[in-house]
Amino acid sequence: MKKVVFIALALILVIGIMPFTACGGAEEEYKIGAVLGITGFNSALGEPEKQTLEMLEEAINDAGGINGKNVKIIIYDTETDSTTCFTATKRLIEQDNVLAIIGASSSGVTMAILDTVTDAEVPLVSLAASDQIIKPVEERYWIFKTPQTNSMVVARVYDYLSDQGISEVALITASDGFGALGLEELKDVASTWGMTIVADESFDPDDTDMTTQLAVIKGKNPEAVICWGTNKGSAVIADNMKDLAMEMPLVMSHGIANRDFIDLAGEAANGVIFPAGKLLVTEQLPDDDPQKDVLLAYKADFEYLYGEGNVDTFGGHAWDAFTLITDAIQSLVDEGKEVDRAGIRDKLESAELVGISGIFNMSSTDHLGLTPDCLVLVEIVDGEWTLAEE
Amino acid sequence: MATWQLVQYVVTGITVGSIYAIVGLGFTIIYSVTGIINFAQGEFVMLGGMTAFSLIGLGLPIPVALMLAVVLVTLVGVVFNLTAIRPAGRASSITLIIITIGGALFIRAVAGLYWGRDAVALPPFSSGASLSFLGAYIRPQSLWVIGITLVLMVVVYLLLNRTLVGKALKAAAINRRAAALVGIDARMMSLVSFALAAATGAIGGIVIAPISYASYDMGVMLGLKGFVAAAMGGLTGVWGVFLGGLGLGLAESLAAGYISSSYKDAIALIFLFAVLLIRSRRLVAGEEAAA
Amino acid sequence: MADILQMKGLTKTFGGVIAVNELDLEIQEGELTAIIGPNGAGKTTLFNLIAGVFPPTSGQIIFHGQDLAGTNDYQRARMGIARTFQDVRLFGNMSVLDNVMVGLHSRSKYGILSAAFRLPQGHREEDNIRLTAINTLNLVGLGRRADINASELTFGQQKLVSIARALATKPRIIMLDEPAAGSNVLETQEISDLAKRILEMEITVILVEHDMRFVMGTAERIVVLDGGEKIADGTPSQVQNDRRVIVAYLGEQEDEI
Amino acid sequence: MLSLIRGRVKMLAIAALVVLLIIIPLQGNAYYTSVLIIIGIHAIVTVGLCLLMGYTGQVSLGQAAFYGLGAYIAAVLSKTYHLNPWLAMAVAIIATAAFAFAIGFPIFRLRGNYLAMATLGLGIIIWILFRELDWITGGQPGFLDIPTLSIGGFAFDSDLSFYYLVWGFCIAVMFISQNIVNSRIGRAMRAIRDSESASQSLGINTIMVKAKILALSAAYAALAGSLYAYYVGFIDPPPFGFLFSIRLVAMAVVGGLASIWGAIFGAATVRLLTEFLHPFGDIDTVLFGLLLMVIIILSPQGVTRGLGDIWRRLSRRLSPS
Repeated sequence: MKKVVFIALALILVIGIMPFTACGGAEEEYKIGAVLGITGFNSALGEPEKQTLEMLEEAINDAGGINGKNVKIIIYDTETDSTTCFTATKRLIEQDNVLAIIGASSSGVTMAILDTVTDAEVPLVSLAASDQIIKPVEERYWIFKTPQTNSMVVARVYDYLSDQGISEVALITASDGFGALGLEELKDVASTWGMTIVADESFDPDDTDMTTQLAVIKGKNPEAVICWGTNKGSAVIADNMKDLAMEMPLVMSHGIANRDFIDLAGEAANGVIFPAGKLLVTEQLPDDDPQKDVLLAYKADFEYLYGEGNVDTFGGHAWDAFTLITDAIQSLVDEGKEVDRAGIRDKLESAELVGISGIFNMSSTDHLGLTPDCLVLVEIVDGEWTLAEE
Repeated sequence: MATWQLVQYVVTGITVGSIYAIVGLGFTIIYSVTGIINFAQGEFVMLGGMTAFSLIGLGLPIPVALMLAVVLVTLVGVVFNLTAIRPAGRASSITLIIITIGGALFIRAVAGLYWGRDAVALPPFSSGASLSFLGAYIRPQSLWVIGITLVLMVVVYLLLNRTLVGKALKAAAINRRAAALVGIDARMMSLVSFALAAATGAIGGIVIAPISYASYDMGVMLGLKGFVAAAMGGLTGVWGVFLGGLGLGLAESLAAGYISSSYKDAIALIFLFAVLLIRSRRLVAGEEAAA
Repeated sequence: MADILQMKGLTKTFGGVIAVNELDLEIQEGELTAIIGPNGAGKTTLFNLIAGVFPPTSGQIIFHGQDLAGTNDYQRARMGIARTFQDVRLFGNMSVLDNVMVGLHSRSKYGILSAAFRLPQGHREEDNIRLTAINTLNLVGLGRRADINASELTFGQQKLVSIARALATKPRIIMLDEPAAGSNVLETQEISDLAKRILEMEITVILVEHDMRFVMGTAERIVVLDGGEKIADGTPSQVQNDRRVIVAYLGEQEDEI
Repeated sequence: MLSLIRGRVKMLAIAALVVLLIIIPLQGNAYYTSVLIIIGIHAIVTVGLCLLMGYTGQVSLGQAAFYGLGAYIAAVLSKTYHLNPWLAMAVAIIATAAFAFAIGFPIFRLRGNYLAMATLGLGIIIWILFRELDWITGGQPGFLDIPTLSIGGFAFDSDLSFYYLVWGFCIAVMFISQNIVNSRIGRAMRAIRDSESASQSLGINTIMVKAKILALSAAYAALAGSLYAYYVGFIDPPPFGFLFSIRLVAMAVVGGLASIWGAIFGAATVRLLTEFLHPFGDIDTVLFGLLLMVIIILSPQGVTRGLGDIWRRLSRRLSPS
């Protein structure tokens, strides 16, 4: 009987703990929110994104902020769970009163907040790959993104393969959201390049062994294997292909564009080819590449803080998102306009930026603004990323 | 269907099955002595792999690091038993399930905070290319896995059936009060079973880390699979869990090879379901006898 | 009087062990029968067979002219076969009254929907259930302990509650498994009186008991089992002088020494 | 007489809770409102689990699957097949309950540890289906643009309106559950928990009762799942997986396994821990683990009961007699 009283009391307490927001009044700083998958399935993405944002926040404030006001980054972990991402986004919008939001790290989780930011009229710059996030653009008025889309990445892979005279490929994709979206695109556009998919296998990133799927593939005799997944599972695949003495080219996705993959797969990583932003091969770019200076600077800054060889393209997506938003604020300030959510959105839509993921030219019909040539093909040679010859 | 493929599926199935059997062995040891399903068993496996990696990183010679890792994880098992299992006394199976689930969450989250979220690899026990027979391939580490699993099974079997400690463990399992009368302390036996299960789990984690890497969250999936292996084996005998592990590994591998790799886990679980239901009468009788 | 229960060639084996062997036995309606025998004679197994906990290996049980084959324990309880357990098995986390009210489960029928929305049918039935349960509890003399937790009772009282609980199912026949075990002389006498009162309610009683004084003073008929077989059957005085019974009991004593 | 006063106190407390729930969202912060909506949704699932685990003594480690079934059935029917969302919700609840009822008969031949195993396996199998039947469910990338509920011309598309809808359902579910627990069925449930063989001997068809309660808990889960789908407008497999089943167990344990109203407290505690502690890393999971162990060892009746005990002891000491 007392129980109910206690529950009521406990609830009152709990509500009391919730700090009530101070609404109204001029904000002292420019607040930007971020929802990142720091734990859960996408932790390999969320961690460098978080590190990049924290680094940039400090840098911009050390340099005097924007218009004398500091920029404040508020980061919440989505646990790669759509429910948590949903409430975290509400919190950024309603309680923290942010001007814009960066995130989420992966497509599925981003989908869960599209309606929320649209209803609240807050600009969102997603760090996820899927095209669906920004299309159709009329409905995605408030949504932008910085990573290259799956269709660009897949196009790059098929371009490369058909240049090599390869037309029969086997697919092995992760059963998570990243792999599922890749698979969808790989199947949809295969015929455009005259590709025949001779095998279509999937793996659970937590599986201990994938030789069975690879044996199925081997039996179909493809000319190349395309693997779509992130570090752990992809490394097992590279390893297992060596075990089974499968000699055909192994092409992977941009999901392995970080140092951990090489550390895990070791020897087996050699020879793996994958499309990625230019960041991984910055030093090997020709000097006239317009992105080179930006890339060198980001790489140097990041590795100074977080260790040699740790820079990866996921952090780069966050760099682009942060810079796009702060540039938008800066130009609103420069033009003497009020800095608000709608203003930032309008500026984002006309943004031009030489970034990490590529050269952005946003427009009202393209909320990404990248062209496929922002991707290069990287081959792992002797445990190092090398710009692949095409 | 090419023969070499079938052989390859079977080889893979046996390798993976051995891994499941090692994980399942821990479930079986604890269950047969205490009647508890230890949902933290997968975390012992994870701790084995991660601790070994850290110790090697400290510069210890590899064999020393591996043994020390087993010892440390065994200690974790002992501490877990003393702090979480013993205070619960003779609680219902629901209570004990919840306690071990809580332990698993706790250990996993602390491991995530301490080691971070990246997967790490241990060096294989021996180098060299994979061996080929009948057109299929088997890598040296797989032979290590299968070999160590077999050795572990035999050792645990002998320990349980041929030594005084083993007899005491069995006696405590069969009848606590009678065992107490002849001077066997059931709480001590519970402690020993947790230590033993933690040790076998740690060995499992160390053996598989060169194949499938170690990460703070590997215990969830491995724990589930080991649990299924143990359940298929009937949760009592060493050889039951060995056969259960192999059965599960082969079922998964053959399902992935001949049916669909997307549904292989579902197929393996349906298999478990069938085993449970077919044997439900006997299982229920066993539970009642244990209760 | 008519037979309420007939067993024909009833056999139950567990693995290789024969617990009940080719047993033929008739229980007459309105009679108080005690089943005795040394440990392992098959008494509890017989109760479990009649109650339908498990099926016999072979043989038949006929209740009121109806073959019980294919029915299980809860169905037999609904047909009017009630029982208690040697180890009592009260619902320890429920009140004494609730324990007895559970006995009326199968004698009431309002369902989950009536319960969820407090429909009038449920109210009416619930009032009846409560009244009947209190009356039954009064019958065993524990009406004043209705509201306390069942696990707080003494062992003897728990036995009484378990009898009340079984009686609440409105049985035609009740099987009491060692009702006097663990009770003192006074309580044993109460249970003996209770058994006779149950008989007056036109409920047939079968009981298993080791306390010979209790059995001799209570039962009208005694059946002696040994090794799963019936070795004697008759009035208390007949059984007391039966050679095979004496041998069975003395033999057992020799084994124990 | 005493019980009459107790009843009054209880009614007053519930009334206070209801008033509180009505007032809370009026502070205007939509974030709190959205968190409370999620809490309400989770509380509905948790009550079902309490009925099953706490009152009937049957463990379920796959409850998230029923939650997911409700969400997916409602979403697919209302979006893909343009069924009225209310109707889709009703179908989702009935279909999920029917499925649970049917699966209850084979599954409840198992007990204790084996039952835990079977429900866990069942939950994962269903989860794999959410992931793999992508032409129906959208697979891993998710299922987008789920319509929302409306009555007449009024759409529940704001946080505030949805809040009242969810908590209306939640309170109704609490009352229904309380009534069931206090009924003939509730007695049978507790009897089964305490001794299954004795219950059978009294004429209770225990498997039938267990299957019915599983179906009821599945119906609650499906109701909550469909509310979730309509509220967020998007679903994907991760929130319906094994880890959420475990989290539901945590909610039930914190609130007290055998406590209907405690479910709200449990759901609130677990959700709020995540909301407020997760920004500091995985500390919330560390705490869940500790909470589960500590609560179940020290006070199996849950935190609310535990507090009640302390209160009773204190008041006994303070009173002059």
